[in-house]
Amino acid sequence: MTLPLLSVTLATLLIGTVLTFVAKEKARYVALATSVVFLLEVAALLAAYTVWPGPVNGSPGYANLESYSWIHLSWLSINYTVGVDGISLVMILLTAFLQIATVVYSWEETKEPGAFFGLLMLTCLGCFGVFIALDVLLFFLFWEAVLIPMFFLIGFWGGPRRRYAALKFFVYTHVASIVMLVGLLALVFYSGAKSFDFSAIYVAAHGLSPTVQTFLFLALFFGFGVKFPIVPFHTWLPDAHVEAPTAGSVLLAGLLLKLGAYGLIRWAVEILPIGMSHLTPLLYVVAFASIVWGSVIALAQRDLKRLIAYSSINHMGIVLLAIAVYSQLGLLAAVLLMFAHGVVSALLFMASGSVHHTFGTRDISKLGGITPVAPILATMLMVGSLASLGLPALISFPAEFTALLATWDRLAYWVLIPLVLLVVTAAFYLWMMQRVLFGPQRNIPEKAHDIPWFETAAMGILVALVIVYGILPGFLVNVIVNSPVYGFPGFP
Amino acid sequence: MTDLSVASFLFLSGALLAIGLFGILTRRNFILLLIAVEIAMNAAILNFVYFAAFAGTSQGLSGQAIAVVLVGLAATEIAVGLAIVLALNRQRGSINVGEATTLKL
Amino acid sequence: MAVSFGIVGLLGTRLKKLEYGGWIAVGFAAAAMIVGLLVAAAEMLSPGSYTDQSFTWLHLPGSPGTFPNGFSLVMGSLVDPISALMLLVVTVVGFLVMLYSIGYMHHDHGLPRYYAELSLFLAAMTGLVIADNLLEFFLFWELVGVCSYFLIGFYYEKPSAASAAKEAFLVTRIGDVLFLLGIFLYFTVYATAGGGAGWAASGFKFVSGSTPFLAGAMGGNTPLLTVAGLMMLAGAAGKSAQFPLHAWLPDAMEGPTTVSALIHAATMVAAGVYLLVIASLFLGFTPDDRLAIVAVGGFTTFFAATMAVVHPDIKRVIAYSTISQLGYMVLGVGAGFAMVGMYHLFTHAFFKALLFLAAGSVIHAVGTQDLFKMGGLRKPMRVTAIAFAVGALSLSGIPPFAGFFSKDDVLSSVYTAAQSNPAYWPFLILAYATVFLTAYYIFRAWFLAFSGDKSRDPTLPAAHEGPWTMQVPLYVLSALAIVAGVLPFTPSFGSLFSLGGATSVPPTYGTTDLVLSSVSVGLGLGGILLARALWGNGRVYVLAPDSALQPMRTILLERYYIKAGYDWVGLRIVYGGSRVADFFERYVIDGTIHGFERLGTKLSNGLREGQTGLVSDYASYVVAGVIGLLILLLFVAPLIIASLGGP
Amino acid sequence: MSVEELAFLGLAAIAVGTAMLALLVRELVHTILWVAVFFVSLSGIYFLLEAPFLGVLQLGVYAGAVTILLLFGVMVTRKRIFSKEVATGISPFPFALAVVAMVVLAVVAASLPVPVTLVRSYDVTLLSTALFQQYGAWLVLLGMVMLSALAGAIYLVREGRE
Amino acid sequence: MDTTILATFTPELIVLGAALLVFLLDVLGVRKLETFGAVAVSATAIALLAVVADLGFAPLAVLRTIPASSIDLPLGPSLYVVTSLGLVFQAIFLTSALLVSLASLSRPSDEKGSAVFFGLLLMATVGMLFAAVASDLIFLLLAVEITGISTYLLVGYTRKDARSLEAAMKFYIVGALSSSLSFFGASLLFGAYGGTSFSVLARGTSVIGYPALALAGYALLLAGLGFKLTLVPFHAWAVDVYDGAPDDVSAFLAGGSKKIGVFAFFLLFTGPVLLAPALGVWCPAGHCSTVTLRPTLELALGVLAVLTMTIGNLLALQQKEVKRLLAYSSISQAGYMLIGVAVGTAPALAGATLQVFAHVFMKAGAFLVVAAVLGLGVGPRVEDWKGLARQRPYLMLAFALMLLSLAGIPLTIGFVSKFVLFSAAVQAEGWFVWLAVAGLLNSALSVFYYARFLKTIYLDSPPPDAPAPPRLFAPIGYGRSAAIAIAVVAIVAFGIDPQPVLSGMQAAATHFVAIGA
Repeated sequence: MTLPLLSVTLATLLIGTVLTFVAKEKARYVALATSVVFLLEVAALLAAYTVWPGPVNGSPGYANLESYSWIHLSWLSINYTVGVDGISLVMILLTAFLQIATVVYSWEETKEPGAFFGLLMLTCLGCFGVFIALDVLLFFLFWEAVLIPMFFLIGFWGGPRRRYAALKFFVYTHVASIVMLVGLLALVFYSGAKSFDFSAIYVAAHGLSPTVQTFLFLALFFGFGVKFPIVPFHTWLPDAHVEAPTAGSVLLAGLLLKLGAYGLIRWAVEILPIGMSHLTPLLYVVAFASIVWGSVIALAQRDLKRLIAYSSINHMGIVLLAIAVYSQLGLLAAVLLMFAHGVVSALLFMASGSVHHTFGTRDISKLGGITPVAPILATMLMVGSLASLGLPALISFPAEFTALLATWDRLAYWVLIPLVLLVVTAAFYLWMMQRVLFGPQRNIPEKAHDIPWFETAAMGILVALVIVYGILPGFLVNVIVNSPVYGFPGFP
Repeated sequence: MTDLSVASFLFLSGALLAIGLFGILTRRNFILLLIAVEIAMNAAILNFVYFAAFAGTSQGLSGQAIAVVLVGLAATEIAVGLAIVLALNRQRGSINVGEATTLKL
Repeated sequence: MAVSFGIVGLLGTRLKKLEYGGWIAVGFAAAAMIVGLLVAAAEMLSPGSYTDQSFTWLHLPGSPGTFPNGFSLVMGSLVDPISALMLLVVTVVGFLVMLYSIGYMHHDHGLPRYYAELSLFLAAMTGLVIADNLLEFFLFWELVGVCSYFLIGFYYEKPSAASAAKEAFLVTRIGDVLFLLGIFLYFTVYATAGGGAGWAASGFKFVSGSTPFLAGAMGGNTPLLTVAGLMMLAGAAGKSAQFPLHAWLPDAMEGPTTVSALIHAATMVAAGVYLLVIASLFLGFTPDDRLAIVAVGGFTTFFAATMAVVHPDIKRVIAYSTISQLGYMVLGVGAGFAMVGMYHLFTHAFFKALLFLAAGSVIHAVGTQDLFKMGGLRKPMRVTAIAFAVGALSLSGIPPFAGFFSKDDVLSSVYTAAQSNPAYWPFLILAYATVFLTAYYIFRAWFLAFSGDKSRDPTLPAAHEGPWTMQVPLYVLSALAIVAGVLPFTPSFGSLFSLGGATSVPPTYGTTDLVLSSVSVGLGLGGILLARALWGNGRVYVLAPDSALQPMRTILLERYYIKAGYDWVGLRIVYGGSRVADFFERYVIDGTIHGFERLGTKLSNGLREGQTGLVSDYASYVVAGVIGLLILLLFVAPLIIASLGGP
Repeated sequence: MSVEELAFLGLAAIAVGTAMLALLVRELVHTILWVAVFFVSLSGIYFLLEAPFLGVLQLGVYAGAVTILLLFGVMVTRKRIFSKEVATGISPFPFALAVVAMVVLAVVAASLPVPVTLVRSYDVTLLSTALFQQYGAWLVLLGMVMLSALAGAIYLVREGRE
Repeated sequence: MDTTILATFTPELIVLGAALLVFLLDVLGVRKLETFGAVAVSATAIALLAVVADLGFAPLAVLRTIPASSIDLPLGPSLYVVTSLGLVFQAIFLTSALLVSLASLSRPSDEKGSAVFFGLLLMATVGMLFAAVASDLIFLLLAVEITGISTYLLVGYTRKDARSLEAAMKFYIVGALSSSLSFFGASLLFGAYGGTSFSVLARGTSVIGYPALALAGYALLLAGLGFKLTLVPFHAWAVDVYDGAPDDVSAFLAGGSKKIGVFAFFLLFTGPVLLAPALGVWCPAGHCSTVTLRPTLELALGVLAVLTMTIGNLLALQQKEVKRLLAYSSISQAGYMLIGVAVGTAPALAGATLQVFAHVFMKAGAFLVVAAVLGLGVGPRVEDWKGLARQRPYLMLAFALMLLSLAGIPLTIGFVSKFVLFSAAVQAEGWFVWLAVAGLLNSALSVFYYARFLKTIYLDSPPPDAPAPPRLFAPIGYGRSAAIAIAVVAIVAFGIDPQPVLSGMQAAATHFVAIGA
């Protein structure tokens, strides 16, 4: 590995972010250029990623590994360690796509464009960092770094109750990060690793007693779970989504929720499988609760964004379920679904954002028959909804199918819960489409017209992803399963 | 000089400290507060003196030395206190601490 | 193959918003039909073979765990006699409907969308037919569902259409979900069993080489397999509108008539039966399953027919008849003769498409669907009247029309099955009763529409025949509705019905048991005669308002209140429950959070009250702290530490 | 009961009594008189403990200087020297607390049952040697305290003329 | 006196000399603030360099006055001892003094009493420096008293300002009460051990052989010194004093002088006392148990830490005035530092030291910004700061960084210090993990009000009819700008790479703990 590709990419994003902040009115060009370069770099990463290097000294090896000492004391050693495996690569790919899409979507943002695009970039930078960090402190640093730009995005560019939402978001997720941090610290010190390096912790954690593992896993689960979000710690999500500007919602739903799932897989499941096995019933209960609650509440929503937000809770519940069953198939499904949900929810939030500023409201009960006025927008919303309800040949289907199959494999008839809720999910999406897209036209403003080119382009990117990866999920699967965790000894 | 027990002195100094605290808590006149602080301080000095007498060997000397230093310190504190009293009196025409409560909550 | 045609068709129509956009779609459909015919012909030449081509869609390497041989999902095409047969039906009917649409739809707006969706619909159906594994089958199955959703909701500005589309999707979705569960159940049984390395490694394949994939493992009779079979039935019931998931189909008439024709004849509803056939051939049903299938089919047959008896809407009558006829097909499969079901599907496809297209002609001409407003259309619309009559005769099972052969076959197969299991008898009786009803209601419709001298509603426009594009399909389909019944008698075509040994077709097509055939024909003729007696020659039989039959009529018109019941459950239970949950969310969960927030505020303000500004108070906190510390260090701490086991 | 004990008890009683009186009487001038008596009684106890230097120091610094200082303070801040302390509302909390403090300290003191007897005393020479050599640093620090106090206090009480 | 002693006290002497010089110049009739300021800045800077040199910073080896061989010696009868941790604290104290005097250069140059201001500031610093080398309880308390007396007067130095005087009065009364408590406690310890030197205390052999005396003594010392450190419930003065004091003095109080309490706690409760043996048998209410000092004190420290953090944060939650908000936050920060004391291991001490170090920049910096903003005519309430970021983007960026650092957001020194501190608590295992949890939850709680403040500054817009502050766009002065800039650079630079300071503190803390043993 001659070129430190990950650091170079990180540097690209960092420089791009700074330039974006400085560029003021020209920020969007800088942001777009950075995003494109980022995507190319990710492509290079993917191209270079053929096989993971194999276990190193009993710890899972990761590709593109870079490690430099950062803080080194006798009792703790913190490094700048980055590396990727298939799971993180897929998430990075998602980051790159969503970054481009959000930048394009926000093309004509006029309120403080420099800051706006800069914060968008910063969020993506943080997410990228989370996905490549293989050191507790580095991980936590990026994790928190996502928080602040999102806080400002919601708080400054958001809807009428933005301040409340921003605070709620910040505090909720911050409390969760803190519990997570305690868990990670305890993991480091109880395992005797002393090093904050992932591999060192991974190796050392084998020596932990099951009880300790269980408690640690519990702490981590709560910490990551709030980001997921799991019922009943989910109420920050609808508020944050509803009040955030569209680009913010997109990143929130598309990337931030994935951070929780990714963190759980990387820092809890991989390291503490025994602790997890002791808590599996809890995970199941929480997952089922999220699935049921998300769907059922979504049915009662009248705000388009709220509806999508609750459906996110439902989908992330399925992700949790797939992780909880702890099998190759489940983990594959979880990651696939994370990617799928990232793309689909981004598409849906963009569409609902466009609905809002084209028709002046997001209230489903006030909208009606927008299809003839804005056929492109209607198509986008329709594709998003259909993908979200798990239609085959669209991206969610392979993920949901494998997730359900994995659940069946482990839990047998309990799979009926997510299955039944699939119907409910279909119900609220269909109901929404019927009200919003079809039927007689209601409350259509005089000057309403179809969405501008950049919104079309942004959503077009996502629709393309939805369809292409829906038809050919094999590419993603090959990358995902090419990860150390799938080769762990004894992994079912 | 052999019949006095440490407990009796402790009783005395404890009582004096308590009286000092009582004064600080319940009096409102700044000068009374100063006096209350002095009483408490004297309780500490008394402790050093008699513990020095009980301690034996060269350690005891330090106790008396401390007492000497503390007497000086207490006097200095009174002086500073009086300076504040005077400034306060000039400012407000009152040295009642109960009336100086503009900074609160 | 045909999939790609469909997709290209989709693109083509999207590109050109001109009149001839439709023609592009028709062209592709024609191409698909030709390919379908070629495939079928090829299959006839080398009967009973499997041609399987597939590529891996998604693959997990093996590991010592649940899937020692790895886990794969594949996509591929399997051409075997049944799929060839089905392909034939789908592409031919599809092409004809597409052609018909050119004339029928020419005045509608949104035509590009229409042709695109129709093409996709056909493509999805074709894909479903040639799928070589259960997952791919499911994939296209869903796609068929969503296309039907779009097409039923084609007139999306009509709230009823949008609502019907939603309903269709939702109800079939329930079936789909159960179907998915069925897949999982079968997966449990076959994951590592069967040919190759088991289903997990080879991706739900139907066949392995030249034999059915699960041939070795099939034939079990465990509760698990029974449940799995029932789930297949549930899936099929959703798509094929069998009781109790039938409610969506009559409402699906909100779509254009052409769409109805396609859905009812060749695509969507056929998919359900096709699933049952596939399942019965490749997965195997247990005896209990078969009884359940027969029960559902038999009951639905009769149940749907009763509703058709009173309905005033021409399309709804045909729609109920579809449900009823699908019941026959299901009956056939359930009786253990999968190919009999296919046979009826085959013939039904033609005469039902014919009926719909003919009805479409009528609607096109008079602009209403209310039978009681029509009348006397026989004269201005001779072709249509004849075509409708051919379809009706075929439906009624009158020889020599196609329906006679296949329906007779169904009846005799159930009869055969009943010999060994008396539990089949009630359903056989229901099936026979339905023959009578069928003939009655379809001819009631014919007489109402075509007999008499003139329209009962004078405001209707003067009727006329449609353009040639509408007539040609009628001719072709009429011909097929007549000859389709005997086609399987020809050796080459018949080979499509003889799937390598697992044929399960009674030796002759409806000709063995003369008694059974006579009864059914007799019942059919009786029905026709009753219809003529009541409605013939422009007469209208009106039920007296105080008639004892009036409540029954209401029940039938209200479809036994089943839809109302569903709506009630959906609105009151599900939606109501969700409102309650939402209330809980807002006021209990969020309320708790707000409560904490308020508590924090209260605490904060309360504590700040202590910051009185009075220095004596501050001193008193200090003293209180000292006292607390003294107590803690002198009395409490030693106790705590001692209780924790010393220092 | 020896003479020393009797003397101690008497002095202690005077000290406690005068301390309380000083804080409780209404007239500030009386307060200062009682405080002076209090200082003197403590000085007596120091003599009793054979710490004559401290006894003298106590007399000089406290009974002398500090008392004068306080009197001066009273004079400056009062228009009439003999004016009564205004009874201000005393909140029950500090009062209760003060009582509790007394009780707790009494309990603590009472729970020290071991009578340790007095061993020896020191003469002034030894003390001053120690004070200026071994513990000289304390005095240096005390000097700095006084420096600060001096500089600050002078500035604070100086009438601003500039 | 022999010169080695003088050499040992080089930094103290430099600062003391500067203070004397300032007073002398004042007496000589010099009235220019810049002169006094220059003396103060240069003296603290030079002293800082000397301390850093003594810590073994190679490039400054020439300035070294204390040989490495005489640092971190075992405890002896001497009244003072130079430890490397003490030197670190000296550096911290000097840094805060330097920042404040630098910023004070920008005070109005015709201000009265500038000599007293700088002189007392330097004297307070002298006290702090002495406290950092204490090896004797009385020495320590006297040094604290120097700082105390100086700061009481500093708070009241704007003698015409009623608020300032009121603050001084409160500060004085509670301070005098606390020092009498401290001395009473010290006297009890003296009685228990027969001496006040730390070596005597560390031996832990009681003369009277009775644990209650020592425990009571420590309880009183906790209270007396807890006052300095603004521990709850000895905190109430702090808010009023920080509020009423002149702005730069608030910065010094919060950023500098309270830290003396931290080091005093280090000395009393971690170093010497750390391994003090069992004190004897104590039978309250008939339950006899062997009393060991350290665990007993840990409990008290832990309780105080949790109380301080929680109540400090809760108090801040609804606070509407900027200075008081920062004051409350300062109280809660003291709680974090106390965690380090309670845990008492070398890593924990290092963490607490880093937290103290961080706090200088965060809190002193924040108060300096507040001083600058109030100087511009902006009101003292949080709501007066609405949308200020638009008018003063750079100043507010600095302020935001300080608040984020206080809240413990990554890439700031506040994050690193808390991270290390809590890591150390977790690393010590046992019930200290709960301290870490409490600390972390509190830092989450604190995010509430920091975030709200940031929101006000950045997201809110001022009411349209509000009059603009008179000098909104006026420059804030070079000295103040420089001080704020230093604070910001330190916050970010050490936030990104804390290794240099952290490893030094770690080594120092390790030595420190070893001395106690």
